[in-house]
Amino acid sequence: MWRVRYPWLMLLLVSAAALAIVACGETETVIQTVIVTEKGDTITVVATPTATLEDRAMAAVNAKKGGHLRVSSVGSVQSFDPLWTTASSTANVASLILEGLFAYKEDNTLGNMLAESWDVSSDGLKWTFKIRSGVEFHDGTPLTTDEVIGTLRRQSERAPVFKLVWESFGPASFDDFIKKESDVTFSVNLTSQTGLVLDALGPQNFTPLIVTESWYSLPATESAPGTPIGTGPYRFESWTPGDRWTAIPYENYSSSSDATDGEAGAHTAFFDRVSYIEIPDQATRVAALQTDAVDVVQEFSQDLLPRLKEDPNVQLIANPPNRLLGHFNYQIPPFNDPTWGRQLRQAVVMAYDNEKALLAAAGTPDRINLCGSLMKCGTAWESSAGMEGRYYAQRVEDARKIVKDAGYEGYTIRVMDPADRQPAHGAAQVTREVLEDIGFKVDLRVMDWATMVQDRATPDRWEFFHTWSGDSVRTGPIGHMRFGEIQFDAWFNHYSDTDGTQRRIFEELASETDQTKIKALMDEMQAYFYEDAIFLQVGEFYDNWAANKNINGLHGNPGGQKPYDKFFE
Amino acid sequence: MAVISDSSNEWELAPPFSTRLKGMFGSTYRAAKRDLVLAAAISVLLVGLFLAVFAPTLARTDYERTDPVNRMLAPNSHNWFGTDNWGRDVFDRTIVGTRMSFLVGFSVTLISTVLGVGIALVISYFRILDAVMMRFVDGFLAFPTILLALALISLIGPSVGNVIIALSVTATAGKIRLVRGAVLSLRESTYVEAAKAVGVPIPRILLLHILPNIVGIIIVQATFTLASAILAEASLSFLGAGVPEYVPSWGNIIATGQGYIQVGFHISFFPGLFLTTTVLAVVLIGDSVRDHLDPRLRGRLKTTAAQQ
Amino acid sequence: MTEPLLKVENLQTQFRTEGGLVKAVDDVSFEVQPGETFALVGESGCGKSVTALSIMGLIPNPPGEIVSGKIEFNGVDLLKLSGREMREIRGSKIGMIFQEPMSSLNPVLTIQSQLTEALRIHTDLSKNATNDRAVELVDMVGIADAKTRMKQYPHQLSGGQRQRIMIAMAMSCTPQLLIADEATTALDVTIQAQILDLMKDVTEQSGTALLIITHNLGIVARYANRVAVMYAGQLREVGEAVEMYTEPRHPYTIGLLRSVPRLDSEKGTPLAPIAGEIPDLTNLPSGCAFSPRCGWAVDKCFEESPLLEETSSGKKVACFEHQSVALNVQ
Amino acid sequence: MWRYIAQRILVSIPVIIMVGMITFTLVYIGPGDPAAIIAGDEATPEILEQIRADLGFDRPFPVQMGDWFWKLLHGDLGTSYFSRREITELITPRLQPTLSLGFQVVVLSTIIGITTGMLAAWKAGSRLDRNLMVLAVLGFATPGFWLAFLTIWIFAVNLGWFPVIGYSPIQDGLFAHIHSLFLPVMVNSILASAFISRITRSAMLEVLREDYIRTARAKGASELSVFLRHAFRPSAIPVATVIGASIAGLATGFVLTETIFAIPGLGRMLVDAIVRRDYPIIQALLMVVAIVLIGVNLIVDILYAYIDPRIRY
Repeated sequence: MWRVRYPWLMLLLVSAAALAIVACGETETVIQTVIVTEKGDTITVVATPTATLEDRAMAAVNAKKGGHLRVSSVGSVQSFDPLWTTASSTANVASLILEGLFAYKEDNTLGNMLAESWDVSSDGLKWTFKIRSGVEFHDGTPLTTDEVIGTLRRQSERAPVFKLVWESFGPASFDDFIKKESDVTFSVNLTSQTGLVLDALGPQNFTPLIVTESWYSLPATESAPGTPIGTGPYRFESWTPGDRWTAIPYENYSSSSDATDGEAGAHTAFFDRVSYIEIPDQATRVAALQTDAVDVVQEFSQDLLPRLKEDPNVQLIANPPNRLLGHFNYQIPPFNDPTWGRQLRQAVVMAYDNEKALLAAAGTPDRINLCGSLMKCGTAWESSAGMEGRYYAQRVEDARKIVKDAGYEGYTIRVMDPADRQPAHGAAQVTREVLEDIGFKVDLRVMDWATMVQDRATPDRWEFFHTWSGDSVRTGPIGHMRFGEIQFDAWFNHYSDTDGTQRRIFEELASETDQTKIKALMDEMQAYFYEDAIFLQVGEFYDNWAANKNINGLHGNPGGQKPYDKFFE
Repeated sequence: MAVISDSSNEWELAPPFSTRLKGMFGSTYRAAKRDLVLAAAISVLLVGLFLAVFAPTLARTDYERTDPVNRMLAPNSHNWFGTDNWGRDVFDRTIVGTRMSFLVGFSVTLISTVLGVGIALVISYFRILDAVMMRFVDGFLAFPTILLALALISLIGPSVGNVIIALSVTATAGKIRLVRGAVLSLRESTYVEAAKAVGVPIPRILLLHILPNIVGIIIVQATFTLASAILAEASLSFLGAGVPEYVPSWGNIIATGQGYIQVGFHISFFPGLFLTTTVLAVVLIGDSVRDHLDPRLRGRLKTTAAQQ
Repeated sequence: MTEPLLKVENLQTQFRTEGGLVKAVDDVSFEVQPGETFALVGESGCGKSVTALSIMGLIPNPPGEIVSGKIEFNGVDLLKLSGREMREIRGSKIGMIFQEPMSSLNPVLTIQSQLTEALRIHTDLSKNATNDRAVELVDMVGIADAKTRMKQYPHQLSGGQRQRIMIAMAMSCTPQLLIADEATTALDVTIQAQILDLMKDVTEQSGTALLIITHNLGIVARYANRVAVMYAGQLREVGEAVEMYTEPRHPYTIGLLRSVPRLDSEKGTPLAPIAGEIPDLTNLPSGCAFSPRCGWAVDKCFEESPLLEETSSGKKVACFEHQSVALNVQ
Repeated sequence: MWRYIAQRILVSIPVIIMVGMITFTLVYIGPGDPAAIIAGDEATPEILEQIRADLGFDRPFPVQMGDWFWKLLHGDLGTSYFSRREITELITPRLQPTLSLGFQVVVLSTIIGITTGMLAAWKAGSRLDRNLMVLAVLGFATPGFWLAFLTIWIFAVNLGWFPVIGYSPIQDGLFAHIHSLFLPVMVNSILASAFISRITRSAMLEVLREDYIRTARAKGASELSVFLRHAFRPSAIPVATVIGASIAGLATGFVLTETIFAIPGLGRMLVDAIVRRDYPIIQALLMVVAIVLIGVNLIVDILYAYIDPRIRY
């Protein structure tokens, strides 16, 4: 793990960690991070909700309760413990059953969930939080600060923002850091000031979602057995491994008195029952929607869009663009080669057929965008720095020469190919061709997504893989960049900033307030990104979800649809 | 008593292997001339063999490379079977896929036959070895072929060679059990006793007297193995446990099309048709070889005719 | 002589095989009188079993077919009966015993169920009555402990016992004619006699005519009233059983007789098997089918087939040379 | 009879042990460090060592195998690498779909197979016989997964008569249950019955050539009685054998059809486990399937005795 030297660098690290979540996102995690940096630059890319807050509130008042919502989930449920894994199939649990202290509001600021209010001491070192009283877990246990503190203790090693705040601004002992004040109040005690306290307790990777003793007493590295018990609007009902799991409204749910706002505030469980159904085959998923076997389908072959558009019973939800990426393994040859590593990575980038890969990933030309900028295309930060001759250059011959000169001709590259996730699967096919064209041998290792997530953590199992990230809502230039995975050995590819350029630019960015200079630094960062060929930027693609037309309240959101507050019309 | 000239041929030594083999092919050939279905089946197999050898040179497109611009085309004058989800020509992939089916099918058949017959012949003369080996055989045969093959491949990794190995394991076990049974019953037969009595060495008895007499069973069984190995290879590829997806194999192509059943029926349909036709041809040939070669059956037909 | 019980006239039964058309029974005629024992003799493959099956209407079609002729039973032509009418006769009016006692009983059915089957089909007896009758029958054929046998299966009985059961089965409805097709061939010599005696006894008791089909002239001599000798699908000689021994008129009959060891022959007299083999029925020699093996054959024999003619003594012979044969044998 | 059954059971025991040894050895020598898989993302060498010691992976092979057998005897199939749950707990909810599918297919394919096989034998050589046998050969040669594909395309995608996917448990109503399984049941039944039909026909024809059939006819038994009373039971032995064998075939068929029709049964569980290299589940399922099939063979053996008194005594 990383070492923290400078306080301001922490902000970068926070964003990096947060981005690690989002970047490995691929909807694996549903958490959106908003970091209000000191500079306060905010560029917010918000998925447009289909209706205003008021509209939705009105609709909710008129909503009919009931019905069985069936969601086709992506991937198989491995564990119900979102404190242990970030898999999207598990994250669904969080959205229904478990609740945290804070959640995001529509404006991407934090709103109260289980926390009711807080005070900061005048020196800014003691933060006292009051939790909502009258909340009970689904097993009848009343919520007290014991559960909150227990959960925070379990997550203290894994939740990155929390860990960062504790390590850099808090005392050495957890018990000195988090103190129980009463059954409904607890305090966070700092040794120096930071504005990140709420973020530390809020949504992040391995969000502290408050659980009962049977779960929080487990080590963080151990998946909790059994079924989840939380404080959310729905409670767990049943699970058929490999098939589905089901939740039903919790009769004693104590809703926040705050107005519903984004994921924060009051929630209502309108559906009588919510099921997450595993359908591994994408054609079957769509057929299931059309034959009314499920109500919501995520991730399906976009070839079926025309068919779905004709279907009067289906609504399509357009997602904000996804960014398709490819990652090199920096721990084993050839891409970690001290002399040739950078050139070999460059070779892959310069030879790559980005258009073909995007098409293979997304289907048709109208759904792709050849965007080589690290900053979101179409924003003020978009840049073409360093792209010349590198992005979508298709310089196969030049690349082949590099591979040959490096002595890696015929070297086998293991490309992980998650066949159940179309974007990565499609890109992997094209990658095989490109890698073979430039002189490598390719071992296309077909697996399912769950296995790939497992394997990428084991450095000796792969040389290359693709992911994509749904662009979620982030603020600030750093938050806007996709540098989570390249930061200081923090992510699965274990990129290391060999000559310190990365670090230098980050340091400068963290202290710079001038927009023009920031832009220049960003360009420099991107130029360096292409120079070092840190990862393969393939481009942007769009996809859709499809749902039963009579579900009210769905809107484009790569983080996942929360089944509360939505209802059948 | 009156003389019953019902000569028992048990005392006759078996005719030479080559004569029997010639007889078999001869009678199959004659049968094919009479039997349109058999002739058609043999032609299908020959066309398949031709494609297996030459299809990669006949293919007009680069069937392993994606071409996303031309994705999901319906069958047309250029792409006779249409294109798949990554724009690869389904016709080319299908004819090249023949290679995988035939390679695996014939390899498994050959390996399991040679190994199975060899092991069975050897163990039938070593009681302890036999006891040990047969427990293994029983053990392997307790698993359904494809399940065991799937498990094996998940352990040793998917590749053509591993598919062949995985499928050969159970096929060989089956062969050993079959051939051993036949050898043991033949060993008791009078002509083998006679050969033993005159001091013919055991390997010679096995090769000259026993082997030629089980050749019929072996050949019939081999056609069955061929058919099931082709099916098994397709099933494994379909489940993703065969060759990588970009290498054409009928099972692979069908699996690809499965994901596009609403809009790409053509992708799975044609390779499935090829697969079914091939297996059908092999089964028909096997049936007809059995009818023409199985001495037991032939004997029975004769005796019933004679009785009547 | 009274009206014959069974009158076979010009029966022709053929089989279509891959090798060609087989005339298994070719223009055969004979009569069986009520209560008499009639033997049909010949080597295997001569068509005697086919004759029996033709009478029973059990020729498998295809490949077999009765091409022409008449089989009159009690004056009714069996060949003109429907399947149902024929079934009513089988097992009730005509019983049949087969060669292989080992395989002629159904291995998976109890003795009782097999024994009572004919009774159930052909009579209106109650279940108990048929069961009692079955016990009686088993007693009659001389198997001890009849009651326990009822629940047993064929494999628990010896070959002789099984053949007794077969007789009991065939006799269960007291048929007018019992056909015994090589009924003792597969049995031990000692048991053969017992079974034959039994058949003779039970048929005599009920006045049933017995048609014995055998290749064994010894049986014929002892049990039959009249004999017909068959060769290659045709009758060669028909006559009283005793005459057949004392005055054989066909070279084939003589050959058969000479190849049988006889207790009354002098010691040291060699057996004289018939030279040659049974001809291929699909490819019969022209002329008399026996001519290639016949010591008496003259040129005519190789060109024309002789017909069955009545001789002066009242027996029938199919041989151009029967008179010279007769002289020679005397 | 009991002696015979006891003897058959005794004979199966070494086979089960053999099966266990094969299964265990396969996974033991297979690649992948189970400790590394269990440790997951944050494995340090110390943690790995700890896990190995905790789970006993550092003990010698025979000890580990003995331990595995011992646990197996106590109904402990181990723990999934993937979900970290007891495999017995994972298997239980998967049983109903597979067993129901299996039951329906066995019943249906037996009825179809025996009926058509007997019809073909009854009318041997006729046009009906030839047509039935052509169908049977076709059924034998058609890959199940392709047939499944065709039936989905026709009956689910185009006609919409049956659901494309989904499994409706029996608790939700018997009709919905049967309706949801209709296509997979049909596909598997057609394939299995082709095999049964072929064998029934040839076994019947074989038996019809037997002498005792002639005896039955000589007694005046009607053709129907000859067929049903005299010929069927003796020919039931090869038919029982082939039904037993087709159940082994179903194990394979279910792996494919459960995957295609998204039925949450044991077959799909196996495919998922294989994709995820979840060796304990593969191991457990192989073992379960082999034991079930050995059990099926045992039942077939006992059926033999019921069918044929010669075996009984």
